[in-house]
Amino acid sequence: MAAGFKTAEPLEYHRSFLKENCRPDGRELSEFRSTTLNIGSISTADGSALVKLGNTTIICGIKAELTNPTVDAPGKGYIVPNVDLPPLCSSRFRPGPPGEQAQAASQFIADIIESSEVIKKEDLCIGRGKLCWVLYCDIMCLDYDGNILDACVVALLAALKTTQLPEVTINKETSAPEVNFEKKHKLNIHRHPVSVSFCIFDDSILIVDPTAEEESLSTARLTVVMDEEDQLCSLHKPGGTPLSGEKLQECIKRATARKGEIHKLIEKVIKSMKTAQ
Amino acid sequence: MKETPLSNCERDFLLRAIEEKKRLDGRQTYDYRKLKITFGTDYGCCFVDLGQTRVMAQVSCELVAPKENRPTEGILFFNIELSPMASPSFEQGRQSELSVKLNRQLERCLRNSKCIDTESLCVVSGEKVWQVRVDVHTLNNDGNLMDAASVAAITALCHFRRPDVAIQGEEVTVFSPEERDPIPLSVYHMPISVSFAFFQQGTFLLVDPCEREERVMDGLLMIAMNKHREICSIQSSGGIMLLKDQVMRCSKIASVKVSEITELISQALLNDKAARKAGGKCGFAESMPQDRITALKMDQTDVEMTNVSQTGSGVILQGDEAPPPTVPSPVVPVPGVGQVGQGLQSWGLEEEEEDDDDEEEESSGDDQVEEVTQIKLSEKDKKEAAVVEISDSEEEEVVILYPETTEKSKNSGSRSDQKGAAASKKRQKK
Amino acid sequence: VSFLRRSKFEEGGMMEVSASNNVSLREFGCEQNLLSRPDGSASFVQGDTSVMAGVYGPAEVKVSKEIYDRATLEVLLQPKVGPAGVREQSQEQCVRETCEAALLLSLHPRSSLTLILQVLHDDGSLLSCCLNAACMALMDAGLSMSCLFCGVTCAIGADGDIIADPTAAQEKESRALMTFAIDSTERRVMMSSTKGSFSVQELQECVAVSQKASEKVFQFYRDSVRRRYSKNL
Amino acid sequence: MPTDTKRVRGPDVSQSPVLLGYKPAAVLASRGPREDGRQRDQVDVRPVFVRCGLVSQAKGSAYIEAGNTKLISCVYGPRETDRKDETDMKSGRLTTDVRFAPFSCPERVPWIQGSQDKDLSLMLHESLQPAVCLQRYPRSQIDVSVMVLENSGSALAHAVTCASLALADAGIEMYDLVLGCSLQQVGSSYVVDPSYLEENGWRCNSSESRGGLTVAFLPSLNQISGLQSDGEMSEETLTAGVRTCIEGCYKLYPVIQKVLTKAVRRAAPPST
Amino acid sequence: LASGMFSSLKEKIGEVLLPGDEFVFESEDTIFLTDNVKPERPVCGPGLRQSGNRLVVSKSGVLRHKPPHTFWMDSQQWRYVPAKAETVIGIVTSKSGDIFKVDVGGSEQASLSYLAFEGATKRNRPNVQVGDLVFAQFTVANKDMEPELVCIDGSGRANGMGVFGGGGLLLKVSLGLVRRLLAPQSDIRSDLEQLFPCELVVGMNGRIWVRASTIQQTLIISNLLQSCDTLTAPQRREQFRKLQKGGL
Repeated sequence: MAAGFKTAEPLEYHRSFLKENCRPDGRELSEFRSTTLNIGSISTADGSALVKLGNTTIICGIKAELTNPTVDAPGKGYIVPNVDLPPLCSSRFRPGPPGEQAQAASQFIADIIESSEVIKKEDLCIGRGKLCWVLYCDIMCLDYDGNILDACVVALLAALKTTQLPEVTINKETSAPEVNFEKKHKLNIHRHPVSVSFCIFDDSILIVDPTAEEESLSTARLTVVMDEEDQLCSLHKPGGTPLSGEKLQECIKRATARKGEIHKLIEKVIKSMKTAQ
Repeated sequence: MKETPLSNCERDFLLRAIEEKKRLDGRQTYDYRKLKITFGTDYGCCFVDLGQTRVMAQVSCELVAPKENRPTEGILFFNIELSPMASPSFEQGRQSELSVKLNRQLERCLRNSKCIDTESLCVVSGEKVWQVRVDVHTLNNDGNLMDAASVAAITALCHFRRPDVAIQGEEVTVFSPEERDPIPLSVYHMPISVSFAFFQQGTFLLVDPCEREERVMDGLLMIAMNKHREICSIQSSGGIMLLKDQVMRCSKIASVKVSEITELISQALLNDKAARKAGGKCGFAESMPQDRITALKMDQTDVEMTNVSQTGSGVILQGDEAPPPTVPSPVVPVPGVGQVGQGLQSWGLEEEEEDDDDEEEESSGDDQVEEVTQIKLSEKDKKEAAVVEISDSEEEEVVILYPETTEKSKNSGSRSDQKGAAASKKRQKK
Repeated sequence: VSFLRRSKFEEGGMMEVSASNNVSLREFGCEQNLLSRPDGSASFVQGDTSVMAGVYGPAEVKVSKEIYDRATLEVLLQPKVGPAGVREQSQEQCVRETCEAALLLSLHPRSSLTLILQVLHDDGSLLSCCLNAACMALMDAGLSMSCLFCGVTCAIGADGDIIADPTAAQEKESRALMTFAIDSTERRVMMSSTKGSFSVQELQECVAVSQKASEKVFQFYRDSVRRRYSKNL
Repeated sequence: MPTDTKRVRGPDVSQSPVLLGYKPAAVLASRGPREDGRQRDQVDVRPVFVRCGLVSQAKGSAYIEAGNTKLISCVYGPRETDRKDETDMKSGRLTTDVRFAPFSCPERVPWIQGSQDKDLSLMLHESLQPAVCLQRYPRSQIDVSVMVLENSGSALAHAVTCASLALADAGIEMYDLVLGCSLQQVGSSYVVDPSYLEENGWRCNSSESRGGLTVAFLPSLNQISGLQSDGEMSEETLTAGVRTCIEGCYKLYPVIQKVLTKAVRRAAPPST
Repeated sequence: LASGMFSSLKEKIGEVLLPGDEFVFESEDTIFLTDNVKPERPVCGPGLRQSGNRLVVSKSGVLRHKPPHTFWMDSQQWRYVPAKAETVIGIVTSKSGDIFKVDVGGSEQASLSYLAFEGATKRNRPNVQVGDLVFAQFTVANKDMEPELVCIDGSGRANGMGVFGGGGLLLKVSLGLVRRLLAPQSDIRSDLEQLFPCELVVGMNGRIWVRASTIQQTLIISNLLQSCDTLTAPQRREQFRKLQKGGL
């Protein structure tokens, strides 16, 4: 009976829970699903992290390669983030080039990297106008159950924090690059942005960390990205039903709390790796 | 989206009108529609209105490596974008037959006719040349897109200025317009396309067909020519057979039209130059027709700003009443893995994937088995700090294959010891 | 030059607003119904920034895109140079979801609406100009809407000043950039897209500035439509 | 100028530092023990870790890890077929898709992949199809996708095993499981379940003949559903190699069975 | 009575309104003690919709009123949305079985049974070819169903409907212009009548069919009609006058 109700009238089903201030999976409106982080899973990547947010699973691998800087920005390297939603992660995605959602997610991640300056592109320059690093940040969803943006940001940040690059010097005589794999150094992470996403139900009810079903039934989505100094790096609301300034403030407040959780998680996991070594 | 079908009534009427040398908009057989050329704010941005047909061309450039077989020549690239805005039947991102045809014709008309000095676009031979890109956007299709596009493209090329560059050793410096005046392209001549529509197997001929005329025509002849009456390209389509006389007549008409249009373009370029020199505005707001009732302009306005910051902080204060909630501490079951929040979902992948770094550290061949067990822990196992073997458990979450041919596993006695060691090591780590 | 000059927070936490406490919007222009092919069209000009919009529909929908209880809206944003990329796709999503919230799509189930935006010139505040052109074109097409919307871009300068409707040069110099879509009935935020980092206080101030500025834009909408219907009165 | 407009663009060309770097001379000996300590010329497969039903959205899914090779496979369907024009509607359609994550190999794999993964997809399709009772799913299609998260050799063999497990986990009717095993022949000796290095044979003595072989095997029917070999191999070594691979598959079989029984037990309602 | 709303509505008649503009029932207006006194609710025409105790404008245009209580928005629009009982000009796009598919400019093709012509029987089918124009009336037109057309009225008579004969020209104008042409006292129509005799068939879907004695005259009328969309009344008269003097 309940199962029939759920599939026949999904919206009413969700409303019946929201009326009682809870959600079908037992969470409160402002409660995140359990978040799990695992770093360094992929040995072929220069840095990697796997994040699980409830069922949603995101893996991020960083690959660093060498290239020439552009004429416009001779002192800067590149950061190239791409989010992929392969048909493997949900039946809603079909094979072929990235769809709108994947592209929008890629742009969102690119904007966050740019806005927060997680990594300064100047740090990636090896020889001005001659040689620089390009960091390919490839993010892939393995299980799509909503709120991939939050999971992507955690995965990206954790992967970047574990990334180690070999030392590269430019040979003065041959002006060819030389790589020394013995000497590796970590990336300089300037800021730690954390993303928190919300859905709006029936034009007014705000819920945090929506599942795939909640996302599809909601009337608007909103993502707040905040760094450790309480600066906002993004307030991304791609349309949908309108929100007042007061409601936005509620979201920002929830983000402030969440950001602490994630910072602690990343710190602790990285520390555990160090002690394990 | 589908185009509205053409009714038999329209078809019959059009053909009968053509026989009587009448056209829908009152034009004569050899009349061109009203041609209007305007420029955008940028250099190299040109709008062409041909009756109701509207196109926009924008020229841009960037420094690229030259083609291998032409190391001292710049590159010209043309693209006509058939935007769905222009017609409901144009689809986004689909290379339609029409789009291929128009792009080919534009290339033949402007690139193959060598109207632009590409050698002057070379910066460092074999290394850096300017690639000049012409994007033509169709905005409204009321027939004869080709002629409108060719006029827009050549006018935009004439209007365009590229940044000045300086070469010092290997360094190439690109100057902004503020530092050094940008440089116009050197245009040798101006090819312009003129289209002729044929009806009744070539019996009747119309210049500059509109959209409805295009839909009933039997064939099309496009002649690209410059004002020196040099034919740059000639192309017929639709499978009609034309007599030599017909083609000659068309080329004569084309030469008249081309000289008129060239004159118009030159005048438009001169006017724009004068306007820019006078420091006048040449933006879009300026080109908006003020007399139409569908258009309205509003001057710069001030926004009343009192209370804005108060409102801002008011909102923040309102939201700030409750104390911030405490941050829960994450659980770290094994190195490299952490979790916050209640475990609502059963766990899957990540335990198995974790700790490749550790593996690398430890993988020295000898403790292969230990390493394997470590990866295979599932959450439940971790909590209980128990390592499960294939043989003896009901609730095991994990299955491990021990390679039986390895020396270690052959020695079945030592195997359990090793397992035990792995397990205890696990515990220590926790 | 349009900018807001406002004083910084005084120590007491009181806000003192200095002499020229205004934010100005560049000159606006709009022309509706300027293309013969689309069912609705408009061009919108803010300073030198200009966007042209065309709307088709409600028209036949492809089976693969059909939605049983409402119309399918597609938004295409055509940049001036080169093909549309990931950035345009993400902006298309923003414009589409804003339009979807304003349009009464359930009135035309199993049909398609197509909105095409062509950038004519970008001199800053492009996304807000796209939104304004979109709204005018939807109105011109006579589509039913629950409310109107408008776009306002705010830049925060290096010194913390808020600049409304910034030019490209002002955008380049700014520390943060925010674009909001504001609805016409309650002046709430329908869409938000930001760049750079900023404080919560700055965010809320920009929201407030945008809300104020939206009144000017909506008044302009009203004046344009009134002028347009002047012959029918 | 064809460019990928649907992804964030990087520089036109970039180079992996691996290609430039000073590397310890890792000459793979063609004799003696293998780099990871396994035995040469024996059916010495890497220990595997296998699990079913990890992906919440999929009908069936499986994860396999052999050494550092990590793959995940999901099965969606049976669902209505995309292609309505298919002439034979009596039987279902099986689609396969094998992809390498960009970070899965020592050198970055570009998003738009070449013929390699198309080949693998085809090979996977051929290996799986005989085992699936497609006639039970008329007018519908079953989609199998495999993602290689880390490629440390023998990706295709493990992809076959992983995909067949995911199919079984999805409850798709099958005649048998399909197991994969591969082998690399170097001169007169061979290695089973080769690693990435062994497969790609960096700095190997080029004079020796080399060849690779992958076998997809239906263990309870004792039939081979897929066979792929490349490089140079004599007829005898090939026959012997196939036999060795089958042996390798049998080593895998009890593990796979065990995992599957457990997944089924977990999914089944508690017996009252 | 809902006089509060009516007075505010009536105040705005003839004014330009925008989507989102609203009129609110005052609360006391809606409380009634007896059933006898039915509240006078306004009837919403196109472009207006009722939601709760509010009347919201959903299309931009001019507010119009027809006594006693009907209000609607008069808006300019190109795209046609079928409405029941409206007569339109359709283009036959295909014949399949016993129905014709007809393009009427809406989001879906309308169907027209070959029996829905005057005097048509199973034996005696009307002569309709693909590409022909039909003047027909909607019997079914709503958002959830395929629209259906007929070429006969309730009593089985053609009543002016059916397939168009030869000649004439089809043109497309805005729906607003069509309504102005069909209004009981249409100034455009009377202006046209003074020019020269012509046949005019006006479909509510913005399609007009014109036939005058010569091709030249047909073209003049068609161009005049198309220009009416963008001309004010004085401009239009000027245009007509010019033509009368010069052209003929």
